[in-house]
Amino acid sequence: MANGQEGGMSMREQAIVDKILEKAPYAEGKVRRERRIEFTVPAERIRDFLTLLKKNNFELMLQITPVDWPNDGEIELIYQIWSVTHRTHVMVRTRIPRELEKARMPTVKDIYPVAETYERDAHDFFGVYFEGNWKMEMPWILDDTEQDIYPLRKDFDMLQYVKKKYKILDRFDENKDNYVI
Amino acid sequence: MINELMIIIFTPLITGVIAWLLDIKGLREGISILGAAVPLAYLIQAHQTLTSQPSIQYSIVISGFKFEFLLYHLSWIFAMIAGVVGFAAVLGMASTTKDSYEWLFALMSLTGVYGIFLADDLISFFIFWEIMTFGSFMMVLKYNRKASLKYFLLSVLGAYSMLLAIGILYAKVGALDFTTIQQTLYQDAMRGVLGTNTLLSRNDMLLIFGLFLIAFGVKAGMFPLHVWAPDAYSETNQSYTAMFSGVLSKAGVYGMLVIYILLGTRLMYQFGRIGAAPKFGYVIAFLGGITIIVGGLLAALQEDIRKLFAYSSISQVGYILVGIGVGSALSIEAAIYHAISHALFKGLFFLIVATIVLRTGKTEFKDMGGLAEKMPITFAMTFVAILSLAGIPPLVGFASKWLLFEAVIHENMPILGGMIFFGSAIGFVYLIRFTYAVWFGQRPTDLDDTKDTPIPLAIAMGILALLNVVFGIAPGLVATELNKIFGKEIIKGTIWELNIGFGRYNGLLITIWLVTGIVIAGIIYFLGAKVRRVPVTDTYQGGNPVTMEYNLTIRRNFFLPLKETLAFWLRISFDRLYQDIGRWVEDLAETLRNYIYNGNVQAYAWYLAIILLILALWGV
Amino acid sequence: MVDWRLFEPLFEFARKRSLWIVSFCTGCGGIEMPPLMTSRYDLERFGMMANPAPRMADLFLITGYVTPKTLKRIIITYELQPDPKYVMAHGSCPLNGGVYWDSYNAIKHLDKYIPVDVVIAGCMPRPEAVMDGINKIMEMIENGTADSWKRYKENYEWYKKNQDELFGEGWREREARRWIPWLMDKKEE
Amino acid sequence: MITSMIGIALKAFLILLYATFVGFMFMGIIRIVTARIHRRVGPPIYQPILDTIKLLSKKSNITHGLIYDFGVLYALGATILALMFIPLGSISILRAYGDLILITFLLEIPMLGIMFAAMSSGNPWAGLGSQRALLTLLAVQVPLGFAIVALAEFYDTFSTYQIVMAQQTAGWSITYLPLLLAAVAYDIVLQAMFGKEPFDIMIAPGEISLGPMVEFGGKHMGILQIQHAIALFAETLFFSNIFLGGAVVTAFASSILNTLASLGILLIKQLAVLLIAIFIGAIFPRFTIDQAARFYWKWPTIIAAAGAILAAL
Amino acid sequence: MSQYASLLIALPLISAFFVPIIKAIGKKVVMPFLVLITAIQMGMATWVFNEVYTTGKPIIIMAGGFRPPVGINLYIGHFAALFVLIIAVASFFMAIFSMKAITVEPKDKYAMLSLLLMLGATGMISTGDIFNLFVFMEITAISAYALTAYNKSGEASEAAMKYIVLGGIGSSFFLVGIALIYGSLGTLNMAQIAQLAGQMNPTVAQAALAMLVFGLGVEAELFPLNAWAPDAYQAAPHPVTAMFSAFVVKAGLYALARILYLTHAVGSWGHILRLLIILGTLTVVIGEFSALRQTNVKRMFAYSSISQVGFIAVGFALGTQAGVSASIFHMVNHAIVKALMFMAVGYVALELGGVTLEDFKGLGKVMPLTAFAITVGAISIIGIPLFNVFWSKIQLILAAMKAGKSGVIALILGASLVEAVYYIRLIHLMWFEEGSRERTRIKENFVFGTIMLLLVALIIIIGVAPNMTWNIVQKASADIYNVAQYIKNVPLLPGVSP
Repeated sequence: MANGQEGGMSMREQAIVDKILEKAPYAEGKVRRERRIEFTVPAERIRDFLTLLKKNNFELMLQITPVDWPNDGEIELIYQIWSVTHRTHVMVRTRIPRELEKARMPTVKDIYPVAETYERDAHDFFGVYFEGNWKMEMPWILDDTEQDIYPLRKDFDMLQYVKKKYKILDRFDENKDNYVI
Repeated sequence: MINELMIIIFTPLITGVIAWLLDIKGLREGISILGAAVPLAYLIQAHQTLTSQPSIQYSIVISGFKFEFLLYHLSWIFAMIAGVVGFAAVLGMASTTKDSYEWLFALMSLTGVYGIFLADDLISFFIFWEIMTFGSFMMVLKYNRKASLKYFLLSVLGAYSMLLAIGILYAKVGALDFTTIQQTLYQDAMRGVLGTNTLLSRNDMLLIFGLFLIAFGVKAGMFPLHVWAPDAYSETNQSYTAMFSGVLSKAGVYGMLVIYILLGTRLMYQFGRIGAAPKFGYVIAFLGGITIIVGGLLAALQEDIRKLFAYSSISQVGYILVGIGVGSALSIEAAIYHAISHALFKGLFFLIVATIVLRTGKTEFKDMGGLAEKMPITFAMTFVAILSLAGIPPLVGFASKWLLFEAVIHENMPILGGMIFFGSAIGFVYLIRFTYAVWFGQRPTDLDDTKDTPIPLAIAMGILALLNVVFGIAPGLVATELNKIFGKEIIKGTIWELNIGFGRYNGLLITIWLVTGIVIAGIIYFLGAKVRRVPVTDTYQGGNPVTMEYNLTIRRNFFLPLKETLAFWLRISFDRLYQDIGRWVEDLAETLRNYIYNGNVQAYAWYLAIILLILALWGV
Repeated sequence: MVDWRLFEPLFEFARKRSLWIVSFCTGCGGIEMPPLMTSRYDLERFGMMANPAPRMADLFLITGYVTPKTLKRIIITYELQPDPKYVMAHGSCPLNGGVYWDSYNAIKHLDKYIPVDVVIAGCMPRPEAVMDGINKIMEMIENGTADSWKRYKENYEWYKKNQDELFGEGWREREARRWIPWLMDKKEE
Repeated sequence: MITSMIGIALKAFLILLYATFVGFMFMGIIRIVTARIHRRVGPPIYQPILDTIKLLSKKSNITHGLIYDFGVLYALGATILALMFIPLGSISILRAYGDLILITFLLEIPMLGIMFAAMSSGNPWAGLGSQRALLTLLAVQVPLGFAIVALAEFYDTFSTYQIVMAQQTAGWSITYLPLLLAAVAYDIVLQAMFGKEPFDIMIAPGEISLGPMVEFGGKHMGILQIQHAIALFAETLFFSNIFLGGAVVTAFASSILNTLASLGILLIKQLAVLLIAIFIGAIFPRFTIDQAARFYWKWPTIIAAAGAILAAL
Repeated sequence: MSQYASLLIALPLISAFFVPIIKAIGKKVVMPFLVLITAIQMGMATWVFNEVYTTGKPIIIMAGGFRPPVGINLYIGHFAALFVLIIAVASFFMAIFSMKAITVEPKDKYAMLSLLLMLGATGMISTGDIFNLFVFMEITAISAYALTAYNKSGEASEAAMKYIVLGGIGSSFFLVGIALIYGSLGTLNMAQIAQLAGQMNPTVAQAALAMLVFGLGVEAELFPLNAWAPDAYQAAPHPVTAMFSAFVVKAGLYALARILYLTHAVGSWGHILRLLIILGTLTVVIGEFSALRQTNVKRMFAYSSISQVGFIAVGFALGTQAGVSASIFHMVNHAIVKALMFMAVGYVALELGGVTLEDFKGLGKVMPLTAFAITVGAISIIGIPLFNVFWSKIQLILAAMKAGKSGVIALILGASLVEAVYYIRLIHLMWFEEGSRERTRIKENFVFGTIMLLLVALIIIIGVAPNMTWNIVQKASADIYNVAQYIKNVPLLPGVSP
């Protein structure tokens, strides 16, 4: 359903995608919609791909969003990058194995300096360890007690943990509709 | 027939030599303290004789020169300053000296200072000036060669320029003792007024005044020549610095007064006046004003405790120079009064620094702190000294500063008045920086076992603190002495009050009302609920818990904003200028030697030929 | 020292009419403070003034959900305040965890850890509700029932037990030392 | 002798009471006027008194050591001392010794007491606040000095009382150009001495949580409130005496009426000075410390120096 | 009785010739023999000294009984008595010092030469006849050349060669000057020259005076002519350097002053003085500056000694009585201090094997006595009040200022500032800096120690109570200054005139 107006616009994104794919054969890219592109890159090639993006004036890194796929046993890291010149938003997807000792990624701190904080965030909540980021061990948001439980993983049983931590919450087992303060 | 003046002058030197030769730990301290006490006793005893006869006189002939010594009111006051602060410093040194040669040279410099104050002719003045310089230089030599060399060179430069001035005077006037020089120059001024040509031409007077200014400016630490003071004051046995900065800088001030006594009328006739002040005086005053500002600002930016007080001592001497420069009878009396109070509180401060360095072994601000609980006596003395130096009413610092302000502003000198006001605030500023870094705040763990002052130092500090308070509450005591110099009653008023017509200050009244004020505050304080003592770490840091590992006090680089505001001015430094001159002279010497004594005979033979040529041509 | 019972009514009136708020806005209630202070609702009419230092403040406003990290700071600030001190909790989060009832990171009952005088219900009460709360606390001061600080002092062990249960023993030193290895001057390059 | 002593003590107590009360009223006025500028109702005028009573009546207080308490006491004592020197119509006690330089120094000394106490509390913000207070003092000193020099040279005397008497005959001193410049400079200096908006970097609430005051609780803060009140009264009184002509009313028969009239006139002049400070304070944002120092060393110094030089001619 | 004074000249001459015979008796005996002779010489000199100073009249000795204008006469006035004593004492000390200091083998040659050196210097000072002056100057010069080369090292021979070349030129011009004077005045006797100096025609007088000054300038180390001095001082054996700086240079200076004041009636006298002042000041300034960056301490002391000599020359060239007495006082002090310093340096070189700054580092701990001696010497040279050189410096400066030479004095004071720098560096080096290699404390020789302490005591005594020395010096300067008195004292043959 590439209509004229939308087609015209997405033609520009398609040109950007083809330009980048030329230089990065290992990646697949497609245009999601106007001003939004998506690439899937194998985990070990992520640094070269990001340097490539940086050279093609994709200036800002917006976020590193880790998504937990317990069924596939993988964590998907989405590097969201914005280019001011092209006015387009790029999502670079990579998949890494889910287990704690295997979920390791090289840091991209030197390409996009802001990545340092996002990587610490990902590490705190999802347990993805980024080598080369010296602030990895530095305590960040979570308190000491929650340091190694990586709360935002899907397999983390939040309610059970809360009951253990704040002992007084025995009323959770009641049914919710006649809940009286 | 040893005249008492000789005893006063030479006992320190003799006891110093004995102490140096004996070199027995306990005995040499006793002898040296005796050596400092005897002249003080004689001076106090001389006070009675001075009430009856105008002055005590003594003369002796050595190798063709007739040396005269005279003790009259002005020299008595300065000698008393040297006596009291010297005695306190020697007491202090009893506990801080390690080897005996320091006693020899400290007492030698004390002899030099006594000699200067009692000398009545230029040659003995110069000789004792050299003895003082050499004594104090040897005290600094052991600790740091560069600092001592800089100090020695600048003061010897001063001494030699003084010698040149003495030479010119000797050539023109023919005599050397003060009285004849004063008379001849006075007649010379009268002759000039009547229109006939004078004995000394205009540029002669300029040269003599310039040379004397350099000589006394170096010793007093005036602005362009002050670079030696911070290094010299900090690189020596700290309790000796009490004497070094308290007394020896007064020799420079006494020298400025000598300029007034000897050349005063002649310079007045030669260069005339600006407003009320004589033109040559205004030069001294202006340089003094700049010294206040430069000394004060640099003192605030220092990281080393001794350097801070060295610069502060320079800026305080700047006050005295302004007082002398303005030249009216009242301002000279105010300057001398400030000289007394400066000697007292500066001596006290350096004794305090000596205790701190002795007990903690540290001199940098960044590794000191929170000593108020550990050294209560020293802190009490510091509190008195701070109130006195910053010029807080009940103490002597304020009395002399008040007198100085009134005298200078009364001669309607707006710029000088502004500079002095700026100085009073700077005194405030760097003192609190010192107290904050050393006494208050979090104590580094290794300072927990610091003991309080040793006994001799405590006594010395006690004497000076007591004098600070007594002269503060009863300024009249000093005022009566000062009036004797000019003969007439310039500072009127009772023992508790200074009354100079356009301003009155009553020390006792202020102390009473301050005490009542504090009592009222105390009543309100004790009405409130009981007070719970809290450790240093129990403090509000945005709710974050704090432990002793945190550095809770800003000791390092306390006045960073001030450094940024003054960044432009701090680039100019006279210290680097003198260093470059020294290096340039040495390179010149090196090239000179290589060219002249280059070692081959033909060149030397050529020299002979050239000399022969000159002999023949010049028609010798 | 002196027994001031005779002047107690005057002191109570003075405490009521000059409540200094320690400006410690946790959670989403902080945004309610400006309208209270400025011209529309103007708390200054009642002599209330925002004051940064806990040493001089009396009223301690907890204006939203409280995470364990913030609770540590709240406890320390609370203990810094001099004695007749009052605590007001805004919204349902300090009451029973509110919308974050099942979140691992929000405190469920604030008054298990520090005594609370007045709680204002509402998932962020409007300024009028806060004004009503303040009137309530003024009344309590007036008739002397605002004695949360006495309760804290008397059964301090109970509060301490709850705190240590949540944070573990000696949490203050641990919290202070947690960041030291990463401080700029402490880190050996 | 004893009766005169008691007379003086009574007079002193009365002055002190009057000064504290009017001082608190001034603080109340400051808060009300600033509130009205913000189109708010503002607290009742006696609010500072209530604050002080609440602070003094605190049930538990903390201290960081002897100097922490003594500094606060010293500050209040020095302010009371300063108050006694400034001529208050015709009833001030130490009027004869009211010397320009002495009073300027006494008005700066409370800051020394407060800083001693703040520093000994060991709080980093207190240290930072005192550093800024010191630099403000340093910056303020130059224009203040020139203004005092201008005054002393214009009236050729240092005693405040003689200046007030001279102004009775020759009219207010701000009518003469040199002293007008000095008055302008001194007024800018007052802004910093009151600790009002543009130059109150030393007690910046947000940045260093009230600077030196961070560790003062309960009765210490109460004493400092009293000190601030008396200081406000004293500084405005000093300004109105030396620049706005003070008030020596001899028109009425009985002395009590005279004193009341002169106090009234003085009150009006003090209020005028206070309102200027409040209006400037309410409008300006806060300077950083080196901006404040550079500002003080540039414009007010030039104005005051011009005044001093003109006065000296 | 006064005839025995001629023994002062005769004794060293005869004993010099006896030396080979003594060597034949036993090699070990030569050095003690030298010490004995110098001891006797010292005894005689002290006897002559108090003889002259008690009676107040100079001793005149007529060689061979002939009256002065015909025969040669020795005129031992106040100045000569004083300086003969200084020469004798100095050579006695140096003889003791050379007992241990001289290691190069032909010791008897050394003894003979040092005796000749002493003889020449005594002769120059006490002669009354300018040709005789030339003869004695030649004796001193030649023995000085030989002694400089005594160490047989390459450096010593090169220094000696320089000294010979320059000394030779100088003395030859001196001879030409004497010939000119003799040609025009017909007499060689100094007193007669003084009488007749007025009648010489100005140009000849000018030329003669120029030659004389030039010739003596080399010996008296004025600025450009003293190029040989630093190398000679450094290369000569240590006791010889001490003798050089103590009295050999002084003899040259005395001769220069004596001739200057004799011919003061000459028209162009003022020019000569101005030239001498310029040369003297240049000597001081260049001497000080070149010593600043020296690493060899002995050479540093040589430069400092040259500059002090320049200062004395300026004193003489002032032309006033005060100037002359001040410079003589300075000569006495300088002789004492320099003898002490060079002896100490020599002793350090002996013990530690070298005189570079490196060896002097931490000397205070290794040889405290010598270090103390050098420190006192250095401090007194800088001009610190309680020591002897200070008094003469003050006198010289005031005399110069009285004569209106403030510019010159400013330069000289600047130079002495520079001198203070390198002496203080040396003091600091000795006492407060640690030597690189660890050295144990050396047990110092007792005899040398006593000599050094004696000289140090002398320095401090003159420093503290200079009155006695000042009176002696005043009499000595009168002897040189008022020529009329000098002429009266010499019994001239009436009627004998060219």
